[in-house]
Amino acid sequence: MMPTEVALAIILLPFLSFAIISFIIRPFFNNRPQISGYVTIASIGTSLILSLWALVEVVKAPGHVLTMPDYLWLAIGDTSIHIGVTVDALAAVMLIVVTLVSLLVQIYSQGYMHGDPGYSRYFAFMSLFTGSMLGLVLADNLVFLYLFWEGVGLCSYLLIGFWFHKPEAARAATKAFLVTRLGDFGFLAAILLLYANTGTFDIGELHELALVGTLGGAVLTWAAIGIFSGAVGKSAQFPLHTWLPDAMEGPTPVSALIHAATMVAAGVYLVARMFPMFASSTEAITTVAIIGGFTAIFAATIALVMNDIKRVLAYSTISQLGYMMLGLGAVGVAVASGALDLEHGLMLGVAVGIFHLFNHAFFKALLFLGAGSVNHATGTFDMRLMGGLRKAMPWTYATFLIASLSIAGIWPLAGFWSKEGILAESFHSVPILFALVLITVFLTAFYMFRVVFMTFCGEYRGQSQDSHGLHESPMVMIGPMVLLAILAVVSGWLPISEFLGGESHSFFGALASPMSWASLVLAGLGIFLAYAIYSKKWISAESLRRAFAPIYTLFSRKYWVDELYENFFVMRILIDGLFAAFHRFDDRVIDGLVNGVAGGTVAAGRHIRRVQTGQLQLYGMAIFVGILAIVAVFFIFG
Amino acid sequence: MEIGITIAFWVLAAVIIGAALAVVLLRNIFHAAIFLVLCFFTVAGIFIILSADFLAGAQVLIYVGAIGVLIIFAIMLTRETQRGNPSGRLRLPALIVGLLFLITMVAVVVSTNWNVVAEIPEPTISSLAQALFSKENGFVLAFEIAAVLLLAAIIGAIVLVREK
Amino acid sequence: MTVLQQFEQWLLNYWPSWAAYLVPALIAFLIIVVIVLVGALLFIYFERRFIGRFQIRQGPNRAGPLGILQPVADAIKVLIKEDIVPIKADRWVHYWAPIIAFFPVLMIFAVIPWGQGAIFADLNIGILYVIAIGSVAAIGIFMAGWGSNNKFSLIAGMRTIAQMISYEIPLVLSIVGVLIIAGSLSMVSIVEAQHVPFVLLQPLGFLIFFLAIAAELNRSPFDLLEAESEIVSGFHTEYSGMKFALFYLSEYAHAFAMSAVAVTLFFGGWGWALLPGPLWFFIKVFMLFAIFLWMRSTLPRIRVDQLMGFAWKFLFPLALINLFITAAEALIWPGFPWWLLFLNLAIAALLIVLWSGLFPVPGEGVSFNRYGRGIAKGMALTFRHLFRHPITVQYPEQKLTPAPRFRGYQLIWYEDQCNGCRACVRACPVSIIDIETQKGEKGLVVEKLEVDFGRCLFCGLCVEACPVQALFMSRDYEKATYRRESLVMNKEQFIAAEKRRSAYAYPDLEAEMPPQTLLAPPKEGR
Amino acid sequence: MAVGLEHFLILSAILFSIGLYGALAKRNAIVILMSVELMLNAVNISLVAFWRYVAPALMTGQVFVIFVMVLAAAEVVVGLAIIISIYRSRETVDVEQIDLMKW
Repeated sequence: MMPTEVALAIILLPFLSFAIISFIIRPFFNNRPQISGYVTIASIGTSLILSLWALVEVVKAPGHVLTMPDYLWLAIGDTSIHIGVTVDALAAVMLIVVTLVSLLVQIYSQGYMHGDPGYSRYFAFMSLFTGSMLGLVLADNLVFLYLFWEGVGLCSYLLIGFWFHKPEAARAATKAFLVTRLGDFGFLAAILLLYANTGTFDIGELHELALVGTLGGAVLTWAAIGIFSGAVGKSAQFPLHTWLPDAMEGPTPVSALIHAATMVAAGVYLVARMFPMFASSTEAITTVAIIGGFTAIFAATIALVMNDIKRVLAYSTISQLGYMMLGLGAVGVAVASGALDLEHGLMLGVAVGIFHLFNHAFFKALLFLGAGSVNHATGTFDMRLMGGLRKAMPWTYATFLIASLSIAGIWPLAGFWSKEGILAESFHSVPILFALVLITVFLTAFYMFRVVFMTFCGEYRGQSQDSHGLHESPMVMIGPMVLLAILAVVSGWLPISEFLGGESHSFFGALASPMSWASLVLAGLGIFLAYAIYSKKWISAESLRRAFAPIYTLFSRKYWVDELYENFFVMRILIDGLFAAFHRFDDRVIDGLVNGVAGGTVAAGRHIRRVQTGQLQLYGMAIFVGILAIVAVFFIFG
Repeated sequence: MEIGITIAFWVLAAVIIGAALAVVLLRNIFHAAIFLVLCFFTVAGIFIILSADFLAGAQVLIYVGAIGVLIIFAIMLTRETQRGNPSGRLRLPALIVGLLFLITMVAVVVSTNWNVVAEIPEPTISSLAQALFSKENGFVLAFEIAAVLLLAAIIGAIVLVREK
Repeated sequence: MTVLQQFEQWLLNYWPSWAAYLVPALIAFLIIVVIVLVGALLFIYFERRFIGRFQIRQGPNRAGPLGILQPVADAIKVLIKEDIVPIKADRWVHYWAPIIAFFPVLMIFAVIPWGQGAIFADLNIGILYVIAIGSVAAIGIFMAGWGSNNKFSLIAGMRTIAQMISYEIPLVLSIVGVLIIAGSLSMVSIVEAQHVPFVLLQPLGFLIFFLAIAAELNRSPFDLLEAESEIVSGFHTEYSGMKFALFYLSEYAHAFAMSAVAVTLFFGGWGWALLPGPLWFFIKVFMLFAIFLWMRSTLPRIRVDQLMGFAWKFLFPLALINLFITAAEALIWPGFPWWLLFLNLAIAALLIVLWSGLFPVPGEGVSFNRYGRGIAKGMALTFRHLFRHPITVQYPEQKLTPAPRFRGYQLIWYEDQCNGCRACVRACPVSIIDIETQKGEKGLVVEKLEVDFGRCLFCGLCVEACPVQALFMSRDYEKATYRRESLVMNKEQFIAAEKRRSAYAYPDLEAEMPPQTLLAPPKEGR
Repeated sequence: MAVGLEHFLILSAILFSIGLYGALAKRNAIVILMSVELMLNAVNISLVAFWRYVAPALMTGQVFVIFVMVLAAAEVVVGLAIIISIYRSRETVDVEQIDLMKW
């Protein structure tokens, strides 16, 4: 039986490495920064081993849950907050994903960040991020979870703004932080609301209360929506998605780890963790489904017209996260409407969502690392300046192609299995969203292969002399990419969904269902179209662009959402409206009050001074008037 | 005897009020001063009606004999007499305050019922001396302090007015 | 129970109460007014004659037997005179001043006990009443000074008030001395308490009281302010006629009142031996007044600042000391035995001698013997004058003969001697002689002679110029006429005139002239 | 009808008000002093009236009147001294011109 200390160790090791790097290496051994790299990789590696041990324990454990005693963290008055760790199937899977991807990214980063002045600072932040991600996954009560939730947000800020001397990076970091904070506000409100009503932060107790029904009705709905808003903020769903494309300013491994696999998935994990609550309130779960579905197609359309590889990948991530939310939402709707029995339905929903998250983590990380190595070679991310890299970078091309196929959802690869699961579930419960998502399958395939063909096929369109300057990335970068490629293929076959409680599917049986055939056809169509436009150039992209000019501008301007937020919300409402009002209020009322009092006293002084005329008789009269007043008072009041 | 007192009271009251008004209203200061003396004299008469004979004597001696003369001296020494006795800016408000005060006082006087003792007091001098100088409840200390006060006032006045 | 009250009780059972109360009061008031007026007139007459006697002269003896009607004559004279009121004067103040000056004096008499039970109102604050009323007079004087719109009378008024106020304090303190002994303020009880006249028990007190009264009344040594010798007669300069009479009367009435009070306080009031009470009272009052007259006729006037100095530096401290001594005696010998008078007399004498030492006359350093005895000798001298035969000449009846060669009023002309030579006409410097002659048988006959004595210089040149000794100066000196024309004498009047020749220009006539009594040099040894 | 306590009190009230008016309205300092004297006399009348009608046994009423008189005398002395010294330095006793105590 695994002792609790081990679980806590998984969390603390990365923190330990962070401490070592920032307190010892950075100040003293700054001339040899590689050490911080090795320390980080060592700590995360041990965490990976421990998580594997935990996975084995969970598989053996009855009901797949390891219950751990929790410690009292702090007690104020009658409220007491306990720190506890729950390792159940969901947590175990997430542990594996986080530690594995993080390890690979750290190895990759050694090559990518080589020679960067902030090298040890980079690794310090990376270990801090991994530690808080692990903490988030293992936390068993909301406050503890919220603590790491904020830690993760902080690290994303630090890493996006890693090259803080670049103004866009700094601005992107702040934007990311602020937008996620907006979501976190909802999440905090939800936690407090729950605590106010139930008096506990423990997730387990909350689930029982939700299922039993004591916690229900408006309170539950609002709490769920609050938690979902946190998820929307962190996983860049529709209203709060604008920060993710800008977050690409950070180093590419950061994007790979944080903005592809782990942090953005935290939102989906949160919804999965709180799934019983969501499932017991129909309004909340339908919101989740709708937001998920819409975001999927919305992001996909924008990805079509992006010219920067990382922007395309960013939008594709948003779209895939939309898929996961839709997966969870669809099953939740079914459970809420009673189509599925409660106990089985909960497990199924989590399985569907998390299985896609699991697969997506690997191939999306791979895609980002591929983009990173392309940038490493060409020095730019703009696809229009690339082309014909197939010959120069064969390994990168191969891994990139596998990942694209997997994300498009081609049969044997991982993408197909999890996406097919989501499609099946959404078909049953939310048919409208199913249609949207179906289109998205086609779009996903199209924009992924647009990227593949623009960067790797055709001639090199870059400025630097001729193609011979290009060279394959070093082994330390290619290694993790190959590993990820293998995982991208294999992860589909692993019995994750059964482990998580979903239904299993046979290897070849899947082909039997018409659903899978529809998605495969759509995917193939998408690939062929991309091949036609960008590789063979049978249809020139230009003519298409002119034909669908209005739609093209709509997509390329990202539905003017950024403008809407920046100009309208921030400038008009916040700055000109609210803050201006605050300014005016402060200026006129408060300053006015203070100055008014001063001015008033001075004026009063000036007037009262006139009473002192130096006329004795006036003073005498005042005395007698006073006496009269007193007597009058006595008379009146008896 | 009773009628005599009543008549005397009304006559004296009329004279007092007339004299007081004259003091306040007359243009010529000297006339005002004379009427003031007349007023003091009639107040002494009132004291007699109230059978406080020692006080009547004292009143005449102090007010008419000393204060009246002093005021007339002051009038002589300050050549303001040409400008007479103008009234200042506060004429109307002063009138109002005065009237209000009168009304209040009269109201108070009329409204409270005094427990009047009807007995006629016998000659006052011995009992007054008793009150002033007797050891137990006498005002000896107050009397001495009054003496010192007068001394201080006199010396002060002399110092103030002495030609340098 | 005063007589008045008995009368009132008696009347009560006949008339209604208010009448019974009012009528006696009126009657008593009238009596007092009569007494005061008669008293004042007597005082005036008495003063005129007595001062005369002190100055070895007759004093008024023309109006009525022994001049008794002289004050009446004065009164009538004053009443007849025109009552002048200065134009710019303050009419009301001018008019009311004498009345306010006189009234308090009259009111003092209300409390003076003329005899046993003969007192207008026996107030139990008698003496305080007197003092209070006394101080009211000051206001009247002020009004007089101010009302007459005359700078001098205003200043005189203020000085009089200053004097009266200064002397009021010693007056009051001396009275307090008496009160300590008497133990009551009521005049009647004071008189009854005087088993020994307080003047003996309180000699110093009396002296201070007397001097204070003298000053209060503006009399004798302290009457500088309206003395005859001053330029302006004090605050009643602008007064004439009736108002002046009132002032004059109030002055003497005040003297009468104050001496009456003095008698009550110090000389045991009414009654002593055989004579009836009130008679004694009057005798004592006159005696006291005589002392005033005595002081007036001997002592010179005191300057105002010395006057003030005397009051504040001499009388006031002495009065305080006297008060202190009396209080001490009251504590030691409450009964005030009669032999105390020797002790008090000794103390008084000692104090006066010592205290006067404090008053050095600038430069000489006074000592009591020089001034104290000086005053005493002066007083003794004037006392002796009383017993000397008055030297006044009863003028028109008893003429005085001028010097032998006296150039008298009327020229004496002998018609038979005169030869009409007109030598005198030419000699007269002012040519006042007019002679017209007619041819007669033996020479010129003076037909018309006119001499205008209105312009005559009495130089005597005409007499010297007359070759035939027809002209002589006369010994007469009073030839007043009512009209100027009568000053011109014609021939018939010269002839008819009585010829009482003077020895001017004729030395040989001197022998037959009667001895000179007008302005004659004093005979040795008078 | 017989003269009661109220009569005297009302008389003193009237006198006091007249004095008050004089003190407050008049411009000549001496007249102000006179008015103050009037007010003090009014107080004396009421004190004696109270003594006569309310507490003849206790002599405090009269003692108070004596002290008021003493005070009045002292006040007049000092008041006039001040007025005369002001007159000497400023040639005026007009209260409205004597207002150095102004702010």
